[in-house]
Amino acid sequence: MSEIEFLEWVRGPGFEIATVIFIAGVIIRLLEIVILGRKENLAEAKGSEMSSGLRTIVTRTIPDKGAFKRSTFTIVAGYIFHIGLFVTIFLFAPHILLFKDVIGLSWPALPTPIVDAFAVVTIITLLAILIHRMRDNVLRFLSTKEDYLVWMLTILPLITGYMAFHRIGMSAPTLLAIHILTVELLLVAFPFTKFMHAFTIVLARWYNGAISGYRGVES
Amino acid sequence: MSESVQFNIQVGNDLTWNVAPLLHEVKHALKKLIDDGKTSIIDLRSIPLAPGEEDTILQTLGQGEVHARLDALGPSEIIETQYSGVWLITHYNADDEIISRFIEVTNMPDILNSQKEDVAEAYGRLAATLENPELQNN
Amino acid sequence: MSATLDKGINALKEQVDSSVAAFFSSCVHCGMCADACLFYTETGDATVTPINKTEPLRRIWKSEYTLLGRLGKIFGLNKKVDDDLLAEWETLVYDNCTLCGRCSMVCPVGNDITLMIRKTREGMAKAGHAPEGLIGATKRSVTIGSPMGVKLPALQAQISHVEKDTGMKIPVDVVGAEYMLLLSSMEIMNFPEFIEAVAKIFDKAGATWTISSEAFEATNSGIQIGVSDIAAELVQRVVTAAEKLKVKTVISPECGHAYMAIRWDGPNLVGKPFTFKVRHILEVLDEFRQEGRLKLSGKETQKLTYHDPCQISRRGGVIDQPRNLINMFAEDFVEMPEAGKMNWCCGAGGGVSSNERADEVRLKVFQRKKDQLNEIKPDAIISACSNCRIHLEDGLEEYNMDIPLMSLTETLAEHLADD
Amino acid sequence: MTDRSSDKEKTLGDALRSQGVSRRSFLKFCAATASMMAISPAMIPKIAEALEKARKPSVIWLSFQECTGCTESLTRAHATTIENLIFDSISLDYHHTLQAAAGHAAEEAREVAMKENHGEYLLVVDGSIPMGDPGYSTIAGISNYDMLMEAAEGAAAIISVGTCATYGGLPMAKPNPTGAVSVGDLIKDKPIINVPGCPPIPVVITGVLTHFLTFGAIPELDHIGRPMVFYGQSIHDRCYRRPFYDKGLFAETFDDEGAQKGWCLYKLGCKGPTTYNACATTKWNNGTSFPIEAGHPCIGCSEPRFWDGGGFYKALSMPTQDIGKTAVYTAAGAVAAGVAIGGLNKLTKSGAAAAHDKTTIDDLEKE
Repeated sequence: MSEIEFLEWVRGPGFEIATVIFIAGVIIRLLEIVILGRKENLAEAKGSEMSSGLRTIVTRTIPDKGAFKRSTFTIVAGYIFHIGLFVTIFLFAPHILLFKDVIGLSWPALPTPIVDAFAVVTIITLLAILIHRMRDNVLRFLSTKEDYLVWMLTILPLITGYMAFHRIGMSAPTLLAIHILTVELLLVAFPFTKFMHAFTIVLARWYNGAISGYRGVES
Repeated sequence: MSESVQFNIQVGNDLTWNVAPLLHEVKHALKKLIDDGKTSIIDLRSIPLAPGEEDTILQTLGQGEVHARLDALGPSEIIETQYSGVWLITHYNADDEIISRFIEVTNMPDILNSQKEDVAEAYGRLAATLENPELQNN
Repeated sequence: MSATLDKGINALKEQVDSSVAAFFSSCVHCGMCADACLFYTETGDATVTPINKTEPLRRIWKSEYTLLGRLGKIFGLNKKVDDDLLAEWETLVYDNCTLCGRCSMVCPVGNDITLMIRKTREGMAKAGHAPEGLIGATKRSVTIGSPMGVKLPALQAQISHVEKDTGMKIPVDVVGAEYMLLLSSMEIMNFPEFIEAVAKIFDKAGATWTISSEAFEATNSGIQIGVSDIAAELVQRVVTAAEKLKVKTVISPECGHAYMAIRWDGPNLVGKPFTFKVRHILEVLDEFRQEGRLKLSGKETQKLTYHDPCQISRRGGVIDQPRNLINMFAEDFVEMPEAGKMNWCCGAGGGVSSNERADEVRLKVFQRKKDQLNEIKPDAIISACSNCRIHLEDGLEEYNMDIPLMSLTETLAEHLADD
Repeated sequence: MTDRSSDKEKTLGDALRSQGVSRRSFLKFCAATASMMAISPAMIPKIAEALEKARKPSVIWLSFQECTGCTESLTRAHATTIENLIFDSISLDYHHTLQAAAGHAAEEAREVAMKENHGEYLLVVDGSIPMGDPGYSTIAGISNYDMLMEAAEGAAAIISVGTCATYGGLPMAKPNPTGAVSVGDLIKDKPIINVPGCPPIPVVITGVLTHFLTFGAIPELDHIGRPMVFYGQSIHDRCYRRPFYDKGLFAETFDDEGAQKGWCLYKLGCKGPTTYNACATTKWNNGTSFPIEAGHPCIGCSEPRFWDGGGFYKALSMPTQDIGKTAVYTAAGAVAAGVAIGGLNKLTKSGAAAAHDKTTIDDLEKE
């Protein structure tokens, strides 16, 4: 297979396969969670599940002061790389074209050098996060193969994307094809790994907020 | 090929940022010519230039004292820029289209010299001409 | 009959619902729950990381309720839940967790980890992996009526002491009283002043109340050990008594988990809404305050602080009421760092205090409270949970600190205006 | 193309001199050649020396499934004096589009040239070879495959001209009705120089010939057989609009402000980033311009399968297939599957509830 054929494959059948697995996986995973349902709470309510649930979806984004002090690195690094991922994935002009093509929606892009800077910062942050994960007592203990796999699948598209943009090391079609392939690997792994938190975080925060809100507790 | 040099000028802004580095290279080449007598050639076609950038280079170099024109498989234009030792050589084809353009840093571009082979051939031709009986008769 | 692994596994299967599934799906192993847990901050032992405590439940969720887990089950690739695992997890789930709920507050993806640990206990207990101390307390609760083995005659003896001391009649089994007061064994045995305080306050407030001779125990070991069936049985006793006495409101006393058990879990355990209201004593007192039925005189001049019992504040939502009440008599009130919904647990809740095996770690993690107290150096600590109170006294003694503990209700009673 | 037998023995230098080309003109030619082939100007004397001594090689040109665009491109190069020189320096013994002879005479000329120059002639091929049915394309009743294999056998080297010959090109585009293949697909034992492009830049064709003449060997090739001097860098790398790409300034349509200001054409589907060719420096129509300069995105014509790249106006970051429908069907199927799996979960749970065995205090310890 020539590099252009490789590129055509990842842009064509490869992307289609990955998208199908991603969409099907995410929908099935969400349904298998939601359909389980919860028992109706029979205790006399002190607050609203819905409003507290919705509020918590937003408020949980801001860390508690004390928690911030104790988990500073995790929170700061987490913020940086999530924002970095958001910018590089959703605000880079070529990516917006992809979304436009697939879902029909389009929005303004950030200037390329800014996205480029975000990519560098994000890559560095993710490397720091890996080192932290391997050195921190709790994280080393908690980490499973999946955690390292997910880390890898997160940083690879960034690195390959950076290389493809700057055309480092290999021919341009190969770099681009590898970049797209790494994203497809991410998409395939997404529904079956902790990547799912991108979707289930809404459910989880809602449930937490609802459980607390019902009791009149701020969460 | 009028009095002033005509360049293939297109409107545009400097985009590749290759102009300044190239002119610096010319400066270094000139220094080499002074110090070691070493000549240099820069092929302007080998450097990516945006529309208009080549023009900027040529305007910076300007026009000096020498302006020669060849007629060899189409015209060629050889000018010494306002900086002595920096020559601009433009080859055209028979249709007056530019086929190559060089900046040469030298005391005298080789192509202006009469070539040994051509001189030898010229000698033969002149000799043959002089053997022409009509000439001898005069 | 016996506890078996199968029963435990089945119980874990029963415990998974959409919230649990969403929580497990969302965990990114960020480790922030460890930093929120005093068992980790005070021991540095990574295994006590809250989310790790839920591992048995996670395995069941994964293999029974997820797409990949179902496939893994077919090919036998899933991690098993067996007696070895449960035995290993027993100390994590029971000794090293007070169900204080701090982890649920900091989890960035919003996991109610405490709920998950509570649910994990259901499986642990049914598989026979609950601590001996808790099993004993649970047995006593069911057979005797109190985890500490307090029987009705003991209560009656305390009541007659109080009646003698105060000259007031303590209402027992009064049909049609507005309030029915529950008591924790700890209050009956160690702090009978509480009964006296309630009697005085309710008298001044002009509220009718009663104690049921059939269901006076507020604590619920079934909740702590994590057996809903038993917890339901214990709740049902209260429900029956309350319905029999036709009271409007059942009052949960100064005890953390009792409030959780009767107020929030109760109706769900017995499977139907209560016909009466359930309020914490502090809620009732604050209502009295609002209605002007609570008049005090004199102030406490010493520097006071309030220890938030986890199940009442963070998990129960009773945060402002104690402060409103304290402000009625305190001149110098200081909050502990992170007071209120983020307050640090004393280290003895969630059944830890009934589990002798956890005594050492319970006192070790008290350092967290000790540090907090050292920061504000109060002259006395007010609390609204006798379990917290006992443990705070224990801990302070352990660390050679001399700070007296006060019950909020009792202190209020002391300051009642004579009018 | 005339006077074949007498020309053969002469070197290129002799031939030029006999045509009255001065040494100065020859030097100019060498300088232009060096510039064209992107060879350092310092090499000009070496080129002059080599070309002096070069002998006219015999060239056989075979055209298969093609559109004659490649030959058109080449004859454009023919118009100028300098490039004429290169063609004067070869002996084009067979090119059925260009040669005057036809029918049996033409085929005879080919066979003679093949016999006389066995092992030395250059074989130039444009067009792809149909493998589905030989009848799709024949010359004088000979299938393209047979003619190629026969001609390749005695060739010193093969130059595949145009994307059809190099990578299959348009005939091989989906669904490839003729079963078209490239020269390289069929011939593995000869050096093949791929000069792709639809059509290839004329000076690239002549440049490759010149290189062969000058150095008597094939130039350095990239991993898909293309001469590095022309195909070593992508259009994107040499594009004067590159700084706009780097800044993120794109034309969104063909007539918007960005298009007028000459911004990057990436969003309009430019394949410059993945296309390796010399257009951006060599340019077309004797150095006038190239597609991007004219405001049109690169279509990637010098790359394999460029026809099947999902559309010329589809940006590189877009999937080549329209997956909208697939996505909708997938989602619908997944909802059904999700509901089914959710139902299974419900069953598991109700099964567990049914298996619930009321726990009493006697069940708290193992026996």
